[in-house]
Amino acid sequence: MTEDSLVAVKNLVVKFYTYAGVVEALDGVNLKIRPGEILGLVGETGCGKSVTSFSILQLVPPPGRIEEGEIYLNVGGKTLDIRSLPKDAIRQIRGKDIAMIFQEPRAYLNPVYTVETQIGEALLTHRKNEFLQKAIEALEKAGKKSSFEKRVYERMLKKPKSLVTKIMAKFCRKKTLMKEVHKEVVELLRSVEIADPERVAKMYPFELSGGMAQRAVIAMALSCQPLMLIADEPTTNLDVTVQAQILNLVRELRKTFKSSILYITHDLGVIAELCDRVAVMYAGNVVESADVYELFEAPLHPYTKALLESIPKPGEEFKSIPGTVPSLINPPKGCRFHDRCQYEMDVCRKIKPEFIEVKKDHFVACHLYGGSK
Amino acid sequence: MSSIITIRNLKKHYPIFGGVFKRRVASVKAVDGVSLNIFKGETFGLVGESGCGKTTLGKTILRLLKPDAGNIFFDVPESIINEVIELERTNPKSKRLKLLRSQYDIATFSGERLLRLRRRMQIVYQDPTTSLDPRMLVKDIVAEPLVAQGIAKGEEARKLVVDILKKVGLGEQHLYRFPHEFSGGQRQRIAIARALVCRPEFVVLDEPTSSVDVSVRAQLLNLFKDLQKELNLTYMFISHDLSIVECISDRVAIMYLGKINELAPTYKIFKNPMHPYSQALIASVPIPDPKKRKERAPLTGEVPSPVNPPAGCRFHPRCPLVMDVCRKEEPQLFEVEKDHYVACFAVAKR
Amino acid sequence: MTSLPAYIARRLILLIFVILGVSLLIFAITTLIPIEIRAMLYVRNVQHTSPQQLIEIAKKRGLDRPIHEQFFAWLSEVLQGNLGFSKFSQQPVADAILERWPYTFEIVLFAAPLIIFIGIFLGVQAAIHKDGLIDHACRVLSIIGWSLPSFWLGLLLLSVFSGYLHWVSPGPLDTNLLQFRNNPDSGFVRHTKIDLFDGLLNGRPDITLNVIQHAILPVIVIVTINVALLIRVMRSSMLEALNKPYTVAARAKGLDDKTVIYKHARRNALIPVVTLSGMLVAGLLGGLVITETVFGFGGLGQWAANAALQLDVPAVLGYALLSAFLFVIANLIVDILYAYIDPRIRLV
Amino acid sequence: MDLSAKWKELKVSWQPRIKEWKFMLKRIRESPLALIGIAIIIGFVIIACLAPVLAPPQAGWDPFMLRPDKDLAILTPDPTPPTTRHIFGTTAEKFDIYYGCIWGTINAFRVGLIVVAIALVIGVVLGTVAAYYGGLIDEILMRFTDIIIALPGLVLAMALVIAFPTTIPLNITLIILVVSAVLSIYFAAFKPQRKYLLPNQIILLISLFLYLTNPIVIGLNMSKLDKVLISLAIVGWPGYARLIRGEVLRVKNEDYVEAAKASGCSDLRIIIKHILPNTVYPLLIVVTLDIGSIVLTAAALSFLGIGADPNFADWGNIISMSRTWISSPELLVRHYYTFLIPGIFISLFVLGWNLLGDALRDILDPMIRRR
Repeated sequence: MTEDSLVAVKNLVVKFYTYAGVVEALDGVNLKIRPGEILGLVGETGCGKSVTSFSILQLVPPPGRIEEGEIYLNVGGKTLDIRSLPKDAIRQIRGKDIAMIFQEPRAYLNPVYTVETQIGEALLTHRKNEFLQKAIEALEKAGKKSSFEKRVYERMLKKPKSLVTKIMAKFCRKKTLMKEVHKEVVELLRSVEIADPERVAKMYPFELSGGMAQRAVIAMALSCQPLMLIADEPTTNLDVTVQAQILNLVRELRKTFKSSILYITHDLGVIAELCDRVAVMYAGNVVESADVYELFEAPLHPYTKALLESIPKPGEEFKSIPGTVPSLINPPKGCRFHDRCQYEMDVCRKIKPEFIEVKKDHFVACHLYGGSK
Repeated sequence: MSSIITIRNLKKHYPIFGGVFKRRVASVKAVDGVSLNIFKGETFGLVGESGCGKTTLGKTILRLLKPDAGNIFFDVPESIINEVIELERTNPKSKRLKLLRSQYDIATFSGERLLRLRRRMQIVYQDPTTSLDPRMLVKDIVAEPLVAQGIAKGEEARKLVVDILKKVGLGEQHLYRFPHEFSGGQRQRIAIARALVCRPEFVVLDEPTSSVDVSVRAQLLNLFKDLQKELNLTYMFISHDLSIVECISDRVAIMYLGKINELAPTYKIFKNPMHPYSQALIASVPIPDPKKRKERAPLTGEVPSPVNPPAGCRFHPRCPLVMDVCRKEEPQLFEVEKDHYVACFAVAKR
Repeated sequence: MTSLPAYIARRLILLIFVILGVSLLIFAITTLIPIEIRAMLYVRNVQHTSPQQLIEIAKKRGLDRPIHEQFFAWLSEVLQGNLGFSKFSQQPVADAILERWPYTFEIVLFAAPLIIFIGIFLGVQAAIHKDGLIDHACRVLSIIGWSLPSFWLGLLLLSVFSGYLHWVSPGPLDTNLLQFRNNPDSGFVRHTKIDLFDGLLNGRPDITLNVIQHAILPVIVIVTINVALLIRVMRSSMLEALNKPYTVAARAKGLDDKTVIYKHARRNALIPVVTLSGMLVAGLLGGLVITETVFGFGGLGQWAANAALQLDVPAVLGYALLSAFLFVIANLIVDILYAYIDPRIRLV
Repeated sequence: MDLSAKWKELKVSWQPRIKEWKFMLKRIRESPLALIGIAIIIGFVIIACLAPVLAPPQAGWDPFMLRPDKDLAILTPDPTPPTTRHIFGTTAEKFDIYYGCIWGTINAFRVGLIVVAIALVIGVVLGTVAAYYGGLIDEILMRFTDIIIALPGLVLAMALVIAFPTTIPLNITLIILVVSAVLSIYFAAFKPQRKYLLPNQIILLISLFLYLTNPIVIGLNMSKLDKVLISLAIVGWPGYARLIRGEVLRVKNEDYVEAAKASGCSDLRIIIKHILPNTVYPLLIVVTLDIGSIVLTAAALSFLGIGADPNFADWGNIISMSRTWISSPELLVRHYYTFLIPGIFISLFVLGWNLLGDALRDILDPMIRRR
């Protein structure tokens, strides 16, 4: 299962230890993202979509904890088990192999630094040597062959860990390096279709509109050409017209950057517009995953069916799912959807259905399709 | 059909203070000259992107905000409305106009008279977590309008409360609980019960479903429809979600930067949007069917600030059909076909 | 929609207003005192003056005039730089203040930076190690420090270190050094009037060291009592910043913990702490009244306490005016720092 | 409605609130610091209650007035170290320190609670009015608090204590005049029914006439302790006014307040029913912390010799007697008992409130509450 995928999540269990009780946020989530595809992760508020994405980067906020499960990343022919990696190695993955964009871009940008500083930071974290090289070349071209600046850069390339280098770096103004970074930042901003990149680079987050800020965050995420981009409801708080712009941009960028995208949303419309495959989540489980055409055409899981039916259609009666989303402190036993399900059977109340492949590439967790084996 | 709400040229500007002495330096023109009427018993959809002033418009009609200019008539005979409009045009300083306005125009009301109006028009807010007082029990929350307006109290109020709670799908067992003990959908039902307990005729629904989940949303929408039939309500349904508005409203107005761009019966506006903004807006809505996937050129740019809206037609900097006249003059709403109003020079030229 | 100069201008206007208000308030308070008592200030030998004479003196001095006339008379004097005459210290108020501020300054010079640095450092550490050992230790110690009466802590330290261990004598300097400094023949020039610096300028580092030695105990008292609040505020504001989405975004970029904590979270967390530090430093003056009294430091606080006990109206007025003025200055500095830290103020 | 039904209704309607409090108590029980704080406070309450038993006052004397032990007075002018007769020793004036510490506990509670109560009432009323109506009222009030806050609290309290005359002339006609003037503005501007306006106007005119011709003035005698209480309240209220103002401004913009307006609630009802209950938690925290810090300031005033009367049973007073030995620390060491024990009393008292307040801050934090 892991061979053809870029990222594979297996049986992930995450719990939040709050004062009110233990929230069983993820209850054995299975997910895989293939290279180059857009996987839509759809579900209602609190179903664990975001927690899943934060788990992949090991960024589950306290009081949350990953209890069980494996997360594999296939990179450069190697398979990495993210959960067992040391902290430093995970940091190398964050932003470089897997980058992330968020629901409220302005809140996810630090209010006291300019756009340029924040994008530049990502560049200098993962592509420092590349820029040092560029800066040295630029200095050589300018004829400053033996300047202090150049020597500092060379030391930073060769002995980045030595104390002397660090002290020298502190005292050097690193003008050329910053100029190189600035060039790249402007280039990145231009690639996300920001009209006036030079000006925007110097702006603070609060000066940007929502759409502009989201573009800046996308530029930041793409700065190291990640293998995978996690997009956590990136257009939810944007207006429809701006959402359409961002969706177009994401489509374009996929063509140029060839990253896979894990696109998290609660909007089935966006899923239908953008994604190749869909995974549906309910109350901490992935209940169904399939090709987008197949899922919309022939959904198998009762929840998916009900969800698709609850999309309002003009001239028709509104169809709703009875009951409410269960609390994840003491969630229902067995299948978590059973008390709202019209096909509820005895077994559903007792045993949690397995997530199995019913047709080719179509997975369901439901006792109706033999999930109890 | 007679209208229950008629507003004429309504304006609401929020001041911005600045400078050394905190003087008014500018204003956010949230609602800037809106005229419309809402018919008895209909659901009037108000659509627009964030910051276009749709919520402000709703709250100003309810007089939760004081308008800066314009008239608001609530259940006033048409002859009087016409007389006021005529007088305002011909003789704006006449005593008769003053008298009529102080008697009928709720834009001028205050104090006791406004209070009496409160039981006839109500509002349901977007987010029930913030619109229900966290330190009050459900019974007190729902009974509040009754007690505050002296309609009923004690046992009598309790009966009315239970009655309305049952109507919104809750029951007596929920009386002695705090709002935070409920799920989002149930909380919104409590808010609806509060709005309806004094049996209003007109209710503003301010994005009532945007804070609840898709699976619960339909339950609420059905509840709105049922209650409308049962209690003879008129709704003003404010939303940014066009797919819901399309399903629930009888007529729809599309707002952009404090102005109404297009107003028409729902089927007309969604089948045949005329204003370039309406066209772009409707085209931008993602369709939940992968087979209908299509490449489309989205609208460029973003909504300008309502502090300094563009001169002329406010949409002109983003409009694909922009002409010279759009930059200078403001287009007025006119009837293109029966009941279909558009404010656009390009449409007018056609 | 306010530009930075306009913002600062507005603050300045408000601050002038505050100073005026403070003087009016203090003046109003003094008018509560019966005029015959206020008249005692102008009498050399109180025992031999009858109440009638006192009232006459009061009338002569204009103490029975309407309050606003008295106030404006006093204000116009102040604007000319004349703060009045302090009866109990037998010198003009301005001179008395000038003579005593160096002692106060010496304490504040050590105490204020210590409070701010310790407060920020421990606050950040407590936040990073939330619910850990450091957090709990910081919390318990700071609450205890906060609960101690400053005079009691002072008396304890004084009795242990001066009375029992004889490490240091009370007062700003050892007695022999004080005599040496005050002796005009010793060749000791008081360039700055601040012994801390004068000792160095005169080539007598022993005096400077002695000053520091004498300042240690009062500084310990002040830091112990004031640092708690700063730690608590820094901790909670740091915790808030660490939970903000932008910190998550910084981690998601692959930054290391140090950069996330010190570059991204701390800078934002400092914003409320800057305000508090300004208030604390300005408010130190109040704390110094007690501490200086206990340690016999002879600074402004001790002087003001004695003036208050002797009902010396011009002196108390002058002191109140000075502290309000310092408060205002501290506020202004805070505003400018604010603008430096937070671009939202600088650019809006 | 018969009584039992009413009682049942009352019980049912309070049940959810009791559930909330139980949740809070559970959180307090889980916090060791809060428990220690509560234990200390309860300890002091017990001492205060049992004061007549622990340190029986002599018949015919005000129990709060310290009495010199006449048997010792002749022997030496110095304080007496602890003996079986005076277990904490005596001060130089031969006041029994044990007796002062026990009865000082009552005084500490009195100072803390009364000052906080006065400051709180003033602060809540003015802060709420300022924030709710905004505009000029707000501006004036906030500038006034600016002025008071610009002065170090202790300095201002010192100035006030000294300046307050022993007898305050209270001009009753002026008070009636001001109150009726304020009320008439309120009736004219905010109240929909104006039926109270006329009688109020008549009172206003009568009091104005009396004020100009024949004002009624009564002298209010104040003890030194009263002066301290009033001064501390004057110093303290702006803090509360600001806190309340901030809270009210926050709550005022909540949707539920607007919803209450839409329901037809009057301003007064909105303030009392919706705004104030939602500002209670932050207030509770600050009040708890302030009881401690006010006792500290009062003790500091006593230490400087401008607090309660010198023979009043007050912790700060007893310590203030050791001010004489400051310049000769050897004497301080010899007479350590005169300040050590009362100081422990003060510190523990303040520590109790601070521990409780600090724990409450965590417990009542809206971020963690209920989630």
